[in-house]
Amino acid sequence: MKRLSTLVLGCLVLAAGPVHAATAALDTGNTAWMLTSTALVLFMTLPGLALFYGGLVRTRNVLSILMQCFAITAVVSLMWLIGLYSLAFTSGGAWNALLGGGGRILFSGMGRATMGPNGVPEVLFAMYQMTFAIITPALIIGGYAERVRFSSMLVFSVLWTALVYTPVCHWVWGGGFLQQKGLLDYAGGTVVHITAGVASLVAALTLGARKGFPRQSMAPHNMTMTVTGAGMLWVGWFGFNAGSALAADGAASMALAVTHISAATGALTWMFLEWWRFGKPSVLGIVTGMVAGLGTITPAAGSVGPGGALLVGLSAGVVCFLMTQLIKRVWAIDDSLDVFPVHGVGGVLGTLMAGLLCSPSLGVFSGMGMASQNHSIVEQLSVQLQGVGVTLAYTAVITWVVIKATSWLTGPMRVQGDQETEGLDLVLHEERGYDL
Amino acid sequence: MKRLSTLVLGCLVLAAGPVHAATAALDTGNTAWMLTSTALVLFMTLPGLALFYGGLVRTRNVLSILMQCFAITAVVSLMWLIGLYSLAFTSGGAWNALLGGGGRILFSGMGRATMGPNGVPEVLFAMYQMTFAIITPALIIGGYAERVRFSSMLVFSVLWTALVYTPVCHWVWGGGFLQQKGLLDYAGGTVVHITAGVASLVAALTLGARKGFPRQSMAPHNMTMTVTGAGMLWVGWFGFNAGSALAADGAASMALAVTHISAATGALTWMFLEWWRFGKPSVLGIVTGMVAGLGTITPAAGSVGPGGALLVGLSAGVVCFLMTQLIKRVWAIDDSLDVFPVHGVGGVLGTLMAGLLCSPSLGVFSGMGMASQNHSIVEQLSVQLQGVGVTLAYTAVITWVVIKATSWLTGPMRVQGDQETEGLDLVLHEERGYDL
Amino acid sequence: MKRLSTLVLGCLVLAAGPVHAATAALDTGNTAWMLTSTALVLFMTLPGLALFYGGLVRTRNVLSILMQCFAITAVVSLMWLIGLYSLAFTSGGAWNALLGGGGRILFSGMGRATMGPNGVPEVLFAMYQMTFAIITPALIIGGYAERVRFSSMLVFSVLWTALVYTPVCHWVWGGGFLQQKGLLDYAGGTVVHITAGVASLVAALTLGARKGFPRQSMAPHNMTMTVTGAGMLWVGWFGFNAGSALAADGAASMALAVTHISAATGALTWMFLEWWRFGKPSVLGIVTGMVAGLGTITPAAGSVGPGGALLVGLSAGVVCFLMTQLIKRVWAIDDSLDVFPVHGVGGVLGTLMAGLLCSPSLGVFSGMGMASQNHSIVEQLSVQLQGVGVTLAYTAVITWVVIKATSWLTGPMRVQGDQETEGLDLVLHEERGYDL
Amino acid sequence: MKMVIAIIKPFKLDEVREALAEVGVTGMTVCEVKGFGRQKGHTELYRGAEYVVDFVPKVRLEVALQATQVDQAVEAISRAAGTGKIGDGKIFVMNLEHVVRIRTGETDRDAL
Amino acid sequence: MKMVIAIIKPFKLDEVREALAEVGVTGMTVCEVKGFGRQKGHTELYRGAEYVVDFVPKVRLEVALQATQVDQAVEAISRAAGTGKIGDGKIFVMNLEHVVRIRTGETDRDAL
Amino acid sequence: MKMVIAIIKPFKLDEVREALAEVGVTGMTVCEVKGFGRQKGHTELYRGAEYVVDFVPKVRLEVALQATQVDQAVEAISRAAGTGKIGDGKIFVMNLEHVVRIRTGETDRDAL
Ligand SMILES: Nc1ncnc2c1ncn2[C@@H]1O[C@H](COP(=O)(O)OP(=O)(O)O)[C@@H](O)[C@H]1O
Ligand SMILES: Nc1ncnc2c1ncn2[C@@H]1O[C@H](COP(=O)(O)OP(=O)(O)O)[C@@H](O)[C@H]1O
Ligand SMILES: Nc1ncnc2c1ncn2[C@@H]1O[C@H](COP(=O)(O)OP(=O)(O)O)[C@@H](O)[C@H]1O
Repeated sequence: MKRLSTLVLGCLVLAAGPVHAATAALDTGNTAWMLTSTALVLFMTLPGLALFYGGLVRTRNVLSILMQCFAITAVVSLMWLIGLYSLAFTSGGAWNALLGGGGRILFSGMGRATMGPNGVPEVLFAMYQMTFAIITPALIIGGYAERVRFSSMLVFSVLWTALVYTPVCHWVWGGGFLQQKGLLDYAGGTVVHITAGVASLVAALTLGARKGFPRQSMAPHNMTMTVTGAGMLWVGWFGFNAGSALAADGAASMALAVTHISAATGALTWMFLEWWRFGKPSVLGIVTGMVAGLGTITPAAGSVGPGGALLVGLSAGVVCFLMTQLIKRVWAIDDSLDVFPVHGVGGVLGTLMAGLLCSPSLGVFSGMGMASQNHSIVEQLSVQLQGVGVTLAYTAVITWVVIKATSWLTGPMRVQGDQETEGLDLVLHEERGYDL
Repeated sequence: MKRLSTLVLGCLVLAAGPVHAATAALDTGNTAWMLTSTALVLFMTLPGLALFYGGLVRTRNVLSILMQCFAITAVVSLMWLIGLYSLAFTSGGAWNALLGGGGRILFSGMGRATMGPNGVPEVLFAMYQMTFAIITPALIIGGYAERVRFSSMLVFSVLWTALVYTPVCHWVWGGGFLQQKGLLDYAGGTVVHITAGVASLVAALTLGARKGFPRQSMAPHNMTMTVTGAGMLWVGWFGFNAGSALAADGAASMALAVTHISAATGALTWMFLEWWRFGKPSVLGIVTGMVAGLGTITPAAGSVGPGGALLVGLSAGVVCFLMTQLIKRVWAIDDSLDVFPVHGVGGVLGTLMAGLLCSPSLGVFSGMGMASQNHSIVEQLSVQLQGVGVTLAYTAVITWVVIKATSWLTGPMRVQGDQETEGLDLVLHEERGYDL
Repeated sequence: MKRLSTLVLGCLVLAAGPVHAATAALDTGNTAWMLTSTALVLFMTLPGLALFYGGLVRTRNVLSILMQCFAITAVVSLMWLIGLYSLAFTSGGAWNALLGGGGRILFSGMGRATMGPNGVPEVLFAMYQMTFAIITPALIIGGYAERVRFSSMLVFSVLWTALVYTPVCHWVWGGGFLQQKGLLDYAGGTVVHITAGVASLVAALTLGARKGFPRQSMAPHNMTMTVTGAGMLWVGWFGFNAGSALAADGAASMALAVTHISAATGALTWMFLEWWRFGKPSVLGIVTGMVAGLGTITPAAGSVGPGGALLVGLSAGVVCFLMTQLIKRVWAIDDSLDVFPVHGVGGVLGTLMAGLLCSPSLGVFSGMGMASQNHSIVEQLSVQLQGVGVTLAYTAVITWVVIKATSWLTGPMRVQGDQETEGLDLVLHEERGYDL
Repeated sequence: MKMVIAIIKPFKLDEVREALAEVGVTGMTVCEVKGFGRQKGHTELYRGAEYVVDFVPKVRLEVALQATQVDQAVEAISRAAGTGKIGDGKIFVMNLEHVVRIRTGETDRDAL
Repeated sequence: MKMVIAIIKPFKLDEVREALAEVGVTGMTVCEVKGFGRQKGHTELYRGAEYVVDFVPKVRLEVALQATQVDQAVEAISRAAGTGKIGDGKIFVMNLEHVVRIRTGETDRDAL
Repeated sequence: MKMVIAIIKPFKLDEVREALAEVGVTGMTVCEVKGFGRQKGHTELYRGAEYVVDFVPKVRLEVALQATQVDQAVEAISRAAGTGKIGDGKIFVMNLEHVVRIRTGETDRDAL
């Protein structure tokens, strides 16, 4: 519900909603915050996520992760410019429930003076959204880390962003059918986290586990790098969630507050669970809990209050902790960097909790109210469930198709056994991470 | 004197002062800058300070430092939400000179529309202040680094933040007796740096020196990490000091300028001193001088002009350099990462210099004027001295009590001898920093 | 053309141009963005560029690079305060075409209330410009890396910033003759990139190649550090280019968009060239292409549209790639970190393309229009050519003179052979980067 | 007793360890080294320039064992470490006069 | 002359060095290695999953000395490095035929 | 056959390698080590405090060769590694009983 605007051929039309009206006059304050938020969300991917993921793999694959993050950033940026922004955020006319139109191909018709929502130039709105389109396929890297061929990864990311991210984004934020139903997804529980989490799981299942998994320990080669990335993610997430207000106002401020609270609660929850269960609290545990808290609050950041954020963070810590164990240990699926249990499950959880904790009548856990179309919590929850269900199913199917298509286009997505043992850095990029 | 507002049950009342009046209307520009500043100050702790400190310890303890920074961030955030913000920044009624009240427990009564100072939503003001409450106990880590038990550290930080940070914060910024006297402490010379520095010294004395100190070299294991953190501190400090204007205006701009000038001067001063004294300028020296310059300008950032900032930076470099040597070499106190000589001494120095260099009649070294209640420099200086003295004494006593209480609750704060030799990372967290 | 203001003794006078008028009233939104941009550009140097360069050298010299970046930041900051800002940005009276005056020595006459352009306090404008003056000599480090004496480096940087950077800055942005002619250089194609690139080349030629060059491989010792720095540069560059609008408006937003597009295109271009030419795409390649794209768009960021940015990024990738090979392999010049082929050549290319792609009549590649004084593209291009030519020639000559002067003042700029083999970190700073 | 030193390709370490375990050798000490020999390192790219890296990362195994185990052990290492490609490495056998297990003070045979 | 090679726990290095100095040995060369033996590494946590790490960080000392010093040196190392717990390490003694000090060209006894 | 072990200053590695190549030795294995000896490490500054670092980074070369090559090799190493300053390092010669080239199974002389 945050982004109410469907952009029709360069002129902005409100699809629904009371919070942010499109205004013609520039608001320098809102624009300043959106410029900053765009920088912050890019910072989440480069170097944030790159370091977070890079530290978790083994030395011989660290550069492959960094390379994948950089290449995805570059290629998705161009695709967004060329057509995806237009497909996501303009009106698709008769097909608008499913996909946007071609009015903004190559950002055409957007000048310096073209205004988007809240007195923010539309080109800035488009760039801000670009950073979301970048980080989503970058998150998926975690599922196939340490064994994917670079060329296949590139083709996969291109297809996936076009065929999964862009339509879902339109459905939820660009005026599509989920937005019309009143789905509450402030900053991307469905659009970003569920899609990335599910895609990662499908990729992990299709490509198969890393050689030696799960017998052999594949410990992070550089936890200091991972923690550095984690800190950057926390900070950058303020741009992600508070930036989703598309304004520098009370909504942004509250989103920042609940984001931070959920991150802190998720971190502590995971830490204490690990401490209690395994006897020692680990750094990897606390930062994973933090990311779980952040991912889970994302769809709810505009709906819940500080009290609700405590509950969101707590649930994130508990549920994602259990799911990680279930998937890695019980089911022995090598979703290598735990994208599904953390982001996918967090996204589902957060989207559902948003529908519950938005209710303004929960005392200290009260939230900001339902989407205007939905009058009761039950109605809102059912919309949330639909949003989750549709996104899960669509992503699972299309991701599988995209993987098949990629294999057909580029040959097997996975490197050969020897190459995997030798490490992607040397084999694919002829470089080594460190020469200390 | 920067934050003039005492918040009484959700409605804002001016305690004193002309600069920032609380306004009902949202100012998106000020809000944009406060959103950014909040991100910047969080960035100072995570990953800034974590890296700065982490690089300085030996390899086997690097993760323990990062873990401590993360855990403090998470736990203090929740405490701030639950009650500390309320105790620090609302009116305590009859006890207001000493402590705030309970009106904002769990951020109750703060909605998106509740305004704080300068057209900035109050919830954002509360979050911005939270980042200060986070970094202060995180600074103390430096005093007991490489030998503290994690559980004790956690209990200590919780108690200390509640019993030392929160009251001092109320005294100086929340309408307490030091603010009423007109103490000039723009961004935390007393509240942050003196409290952290003194606590660190007390902790170092109580816990005792690291095994092998001072005979054995305990060189930084990764200076590149320390320098990375130092760079982040410098940048983040703009949010710390210029953000303390609580607005995007000339005061913020001037605070940014003097902050930068003092950092640069402190860095050069330390570098040249070391060069002259030991024959070679070191990277550790230049970044330590920079931090000294930043810590020292902090209380004075709203009071001095660019000329005054040169003097502040110069004194910071000279005095903190000498104090470091005095404490480490002469007195052989193992305040391991030099928190007292850099932050504590810098905080004292800066608070006093703020009282001097605020004078508008010093020619090129003129400042922004005394707090309105004080008419002469002598009066202002005496207020500054009282502020310093009270903070020093209170912190020293209560920190000692908190350490005793912690030992009583958790057992000895210090790990056993073997564990210290083996390193906290493996012993306490079952992880290793690097596996390159 | 971005900065139209010449500041005469504290009161702001427009030199030319329609875009930004100096206004008396504070604009908090613009100020918020300029505060942020100042932080972002400082972040580019510390730790951004420091890490980017630091990772590229051999282990034994990593600290020397970090030290140089820190020391340059500190010393240039003080020089800017003391006199260089005044010389660059105030009116020089009769000599104004060549150099500014002394009205702002020690930032005199600038209070919190003194306004600069667009409702931004002048002191903030001065600080923002300071960050540009810092990064320019820091870029030059790449030319003489791994062999320069620290003391000589310091003297060189001081002289060079005063004698090269400051005048060129005045010519282009401070009301000097190139600005009067209508040179389009939005954020520093001539002022920053050409000057740094040429100086680096001259330094590389004068000091001679590193021992063992080009026979011996001098591979980056820590590519993860370089990639981290590269990500920070990308993010920080938003402050560099979008900040150069000196406002949070449509111009800033568009500058951000074209900056990002050019970076992405440059990165992909270099990656595919390398892939096609050498069989494997490397991480070093993709980040170098990104920096080339960023450097090249810099002068054009206010002149070209999204379509134009694609062309700029593409040319940057191709031309800088070829030039790197030409200089390193064919001419065997040890411009160690490729400052000239990337920044120098990129600056020339971008300044010329700005003159072409500013044309509003190129269809999808249309730009923002010529500088007002120039009526045709041919005229504009001739101005751009003059700007490039003058900057190239002036920088080459004066840099050579500065190097000679430095050698005369400090003794040879280069360390002795043994010292070079042992590494600058131990020899000059008595420290080692890592002790893992 | 003998000291067997083997220089092998790093990614063969696990297989060699298992092969040695099969012939009854469970203790060993391993060190990361750089090898110079006929095998040249990979070609490194540096912004479009190519360099041949003349060292190759290798792993050095040090295994103390009884003289009677040597042939088996050498055989096991050879089998597990071999790829048939240049750079597979070398095995060196030296005489070992005396061994002490620090924990117990046991010596020679008992210490292995 | 003999070459004494000791594999010890890393945090015992300082004590061993001092113990050796007391019996008159001041030169040595030290290398970080990974040990495989009876002692298993710690259990690593990875997001709630546990793994046993099968190598243990050790330090390898190489000390050249005269044959007459061997017993004392072995004794000193044993004493200083011992904790009585599994994984304390091993000492190997090998024959050393010839030594040269590069700086002076001195050989054998004089070179030590 | 003999095993020649040399401890040298790190920045002399390239020169030593070339000197050995000249006398016909092309294979070797190299390891980064810490040396303790007469040469003390540099003085480290730590925020104004000074510490003497008591280890010095060295490089350890391991070269297997035929007995007849030993003198030449020792000579070559000495020449190339010498600076005449303290800490130039040492050369140790030990007996080598047996060598196997893993790739081919060749042994002894042929394996070198
Ligand atoms: N004479 C030698 N002394 C010590 N180590 C050697 C010697 N020759 C080769 N090595 C080691 O064995 C490794 C493999 O040798 P190389 O000549 O590359 O291939 P191959 O094992 O197939 O003959 C080298 O990298 C080096 O570590
Ligand atoms: N046969 C062997 N050859 C070489 N090194 C060995 C051998 N056995 C043990 N080691 C080394 O000694 C270390 C300690 O051995 P371990 O069996 O764990 O305990 P302990 O020393 O108490 O017997 C090992 O980690 C390994 O480095
Ligand atoms: N007895 C020894 N056993 C093993 N290595 C030694 C011994 N003595 C010296 N070394 C090695 O040789 C290096 C150089 O020795 P040192 O005494 O510093 O100078 P020099 O080689 O000039 O005598 C030492 O750093 C150490 O690595």
